[in-house]
Amino acid sequence: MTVQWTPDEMMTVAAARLLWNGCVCFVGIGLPSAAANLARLTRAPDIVLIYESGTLATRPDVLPLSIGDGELADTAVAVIPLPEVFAYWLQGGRVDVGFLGAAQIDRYGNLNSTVIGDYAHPTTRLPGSGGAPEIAVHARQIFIVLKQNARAFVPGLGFRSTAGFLEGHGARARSGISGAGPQAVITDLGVLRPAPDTDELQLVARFDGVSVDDIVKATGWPLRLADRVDVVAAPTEEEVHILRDLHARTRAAHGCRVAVPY
Amino acid sequence: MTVQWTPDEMMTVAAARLLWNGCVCFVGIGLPSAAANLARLTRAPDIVLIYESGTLATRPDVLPLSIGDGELADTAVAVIPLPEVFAYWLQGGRVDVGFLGAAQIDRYGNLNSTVIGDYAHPTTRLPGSGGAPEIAVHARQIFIVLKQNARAFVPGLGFRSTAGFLEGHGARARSGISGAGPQAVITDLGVLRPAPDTDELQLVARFDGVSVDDIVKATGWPLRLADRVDVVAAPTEEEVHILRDLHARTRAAHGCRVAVPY
Amino acid sequence: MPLMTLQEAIAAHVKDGQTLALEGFTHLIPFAAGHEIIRQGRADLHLVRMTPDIIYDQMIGAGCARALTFSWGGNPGVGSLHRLRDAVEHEWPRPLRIVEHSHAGMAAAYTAGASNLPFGILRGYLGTDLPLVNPQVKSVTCPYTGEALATVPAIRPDVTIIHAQRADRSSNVLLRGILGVQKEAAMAAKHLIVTVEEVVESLDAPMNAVVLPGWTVHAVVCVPGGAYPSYAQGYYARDNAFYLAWDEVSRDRDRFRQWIDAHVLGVTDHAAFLRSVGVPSTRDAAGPGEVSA
Amino acid sequence: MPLMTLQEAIAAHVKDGQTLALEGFTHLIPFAAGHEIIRQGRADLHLVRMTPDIIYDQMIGAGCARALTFSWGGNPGVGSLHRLRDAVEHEWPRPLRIVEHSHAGMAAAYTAGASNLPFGILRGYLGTDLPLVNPQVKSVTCPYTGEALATVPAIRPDVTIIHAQRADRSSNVLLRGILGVQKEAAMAAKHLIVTVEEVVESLDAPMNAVVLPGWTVHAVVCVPGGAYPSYAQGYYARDNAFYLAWDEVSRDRDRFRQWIDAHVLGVTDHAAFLRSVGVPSTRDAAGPGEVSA
Repeated sequence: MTVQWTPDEMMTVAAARLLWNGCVCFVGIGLPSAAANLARLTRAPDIVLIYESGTLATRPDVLPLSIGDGELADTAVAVIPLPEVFAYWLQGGRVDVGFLGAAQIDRYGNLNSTVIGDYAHPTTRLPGSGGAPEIAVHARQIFIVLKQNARAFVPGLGFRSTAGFLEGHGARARSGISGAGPQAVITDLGVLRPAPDTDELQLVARFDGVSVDDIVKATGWPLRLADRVDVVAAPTEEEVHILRDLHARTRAAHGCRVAVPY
Repeated sequence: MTVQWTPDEMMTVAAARLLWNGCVCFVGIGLPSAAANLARLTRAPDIVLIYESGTLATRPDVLPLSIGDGELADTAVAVIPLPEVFAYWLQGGRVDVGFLGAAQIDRYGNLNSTVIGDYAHPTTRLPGSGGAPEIAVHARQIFIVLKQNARAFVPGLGFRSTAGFLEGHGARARSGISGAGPQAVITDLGVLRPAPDTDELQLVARFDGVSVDDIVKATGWPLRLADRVDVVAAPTEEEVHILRDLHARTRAAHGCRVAVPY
Repeated sequence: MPLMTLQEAIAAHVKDGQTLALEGFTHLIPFAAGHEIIRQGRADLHLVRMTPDIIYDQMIGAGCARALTFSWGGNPGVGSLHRLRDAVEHEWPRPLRIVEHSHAGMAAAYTAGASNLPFGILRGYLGTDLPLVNPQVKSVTCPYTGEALATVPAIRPDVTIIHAQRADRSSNVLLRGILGVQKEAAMAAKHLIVTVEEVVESLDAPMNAVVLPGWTVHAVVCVPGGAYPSYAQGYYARDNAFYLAWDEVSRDRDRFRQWIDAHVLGVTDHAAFLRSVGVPSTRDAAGPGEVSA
Repeated sequence: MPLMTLQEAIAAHVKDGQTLALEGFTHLIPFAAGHEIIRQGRADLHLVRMTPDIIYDQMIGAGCARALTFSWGGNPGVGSLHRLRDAVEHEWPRPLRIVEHSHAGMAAAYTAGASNLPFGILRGYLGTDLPLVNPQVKSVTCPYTGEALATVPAIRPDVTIIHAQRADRSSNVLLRGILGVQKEAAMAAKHLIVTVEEVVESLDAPMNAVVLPGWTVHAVVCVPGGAYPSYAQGYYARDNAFYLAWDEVSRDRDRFRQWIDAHVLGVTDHAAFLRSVGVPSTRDAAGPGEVSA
């Protein structure tokens, strides 16, 4: 039996499936957070979620809208100062997976979340890199979630906010950066992984109903295909059900009017 | 009306009198701790006591025997990690007075608490310097309490554990060390302070019943006298009463048999 | 006893041209203090904050700032900070110099400031272009291993302002929940202003709670709701609807000016601000039992 | 689930020749673990600890150690550690290399270790002879101000052992009271063993309590009274009489050996040790209400 699903749901489910039980995951807000919590509520009940706001091993009942929602603190094993998160936990080498988003990505998994155009006189000033530059180097590997289109998947970045494989062909490993870097990019069309020799991202899987050609056209560089391009298994009924429940709980919780004791 | 008092009591009272209300005092264990708490219970109710164990603004009812007694935690405004004590509070420049003891002192207020004899093959291995090297440089000034005799007040130190005025004659100020250094040495015979020009410790006051000659003989270098050597006012009835009460409470508390839930 | 009104505290401690940090990582953002700074017309400030959030969007749009040191400048969960973008992209209402770090770099810089060290070290900025646009990012060589490590200069604000849950009558301040870099920003500052939800006789802080002792605090101001539209753990939740609505308000310069005129410049204090934007008061609506921590 | 017996934990994780830190600043000193290391005859250890205290006096006197990194080596409130002195002054029972720091230097070194940095920096050791006898103390030049700052190499123990009040069934560990450098020593270690007073279903930790999450802990061992004769806040007080009595016991090599034979080597576990030195159990003496936190 199959269920209907949206590309966003497929993307979240595909990202969630990359996580495993017991994995220590440093979670960005938005889709990474949805995916990590879906993993926790399905295949990986003992996954350890760390948010950069200092909430360790948190188990939110509803998704946070900000990286520092009270829900994260209420359900965490420990709530610690932010400098310790970055120094003791991330730089300390205790994170298995960093889960990132970005505005732009290049073929080597480098990310831009800083500016479009000249840095001093940008066309578009983006929010900036936040925790990502160090997540990308200290986590043992990183996963990236990003909707796929030619504006986001670009042949060259105007600004490199966060290191992927740098210029590829082993450049990252030679630079002394410790973590293994981007091992998967999950888009709303499919999944890319780095080629072992060149570090170049290549298509390894597509979502059901999406053609390889669609994906190539949504990529700003000539996208290479893996020897075999799989079809990602459709979301199960359980996955879709739990994800929609999570989003429904989240909407209900965030729709409450806030009253203040003043 | 006068009360009987011991040299130890006089020493404690004289040291306590150097502290003022609101003063932030980094307290060493033993006599400094007794003096600082006597000050708190008499002239300086709002004195802020910091122990290096991480207890800030503590108000122990009984004197701690160790630097980390539970009594210090129970009565503190904050109990913080030890690295923060040294980084944020001491090095951060938030301490007015550091209150130290030592095994040996020289004429420039330098201290030895490390070894007697050769470092590699010592005659006597002392406990070491602990927090003192940084207390002595970061506190705005330091007070030293030390029983006066020729074994402790020596012409030269075999090992300098803690900086006083180094070689004197402005050497400390020229070295870039920030705090003003040892501004008073309180012994069981009297009080020494540095001469403004040479930084050499000189006798500025003696206890009642102690002659200047006694003090000179108890000093391992030719002790200079200030232009005027005062007599320290005898302990008041209140001072002696409160100090003895404090010691009595301390003895009673520490005499309890410890039982363990095993 | 440094308990005073917010007007008095800002007037006494915040001066034009200063380096100023209002901290709070999503949680406990000192909105009331930021608004008072706008009302008092402070200018030429160098604002420092890891995540500028709406409060700095408002201060930048109102013309208070000449420079911004930061590491992530978005509207959390929503998108852009349009006033920040307008200042960077179009120099409106005035040019804004930016000093851009990563979160880890900002955390190290505040920690160094709190520790009275001239710089902090981290394994950071590797493979990024940030050092190309921020010359503050340099390096040192480890004297033991020969490795190069990134350095950031210490952040030492002239004034840090934070919001917290409670202070007692001795100005001891209790923070609980998500802590961000507030402790470090507070310790790094030359002057520290704390707004609190309430002043109590006794903090009743658990052992090892985050308490800033009174003698580090230059002013304590009781401002109930002072973190709204962010939140105060145990007092009120984040108003996500306000954050969403800000996206619309802040897109347009005129609409932004009208908003500031009506809700910040046009009111006298934070309670009036809360009323003006229609925030329900639990004190009006509910029995006393409902206002609980 | 790394819950195991103390014998198992020491046998599995502590090896001859390792660098080993048993931390606890006067409070929560892991005596039971130290005794088990003596019982298992570990040798050639490089012991690290800010304040060696009686537990390292015993381990050094029993011949476990080849080196000691420390910053204050006395019997707190009493005087000397005679076994430490005998090792340094007379190489008995074997030579002991010492690496001597100040407290601030040790704190910076552990913090660097916890942060995966190769060194820590401090304004320290100024005007002292310590750098003359400890070549580990070096310096770096600030890339912004040109100032020289002292450096210490990171401490990264092979194994850190701490004692704490409680763990839950997921190995999350709660520490409360005086914290020393335990958090940093725990995070700096390659392997972490924690002995606890009790294992509970839920930690019931207050917000912002010091909790070491379970996945950082390699072994949790339930050892009631495991910090005796030091103390565990909320469980039992420090036995000052034991510290005073140790001065006499430890002065003489033969008397020390007899004591170790009788009370450490001659017993099987910590409960037997406590009985052998005559520590009253609150479980024997009192109703259940008296054993409270």
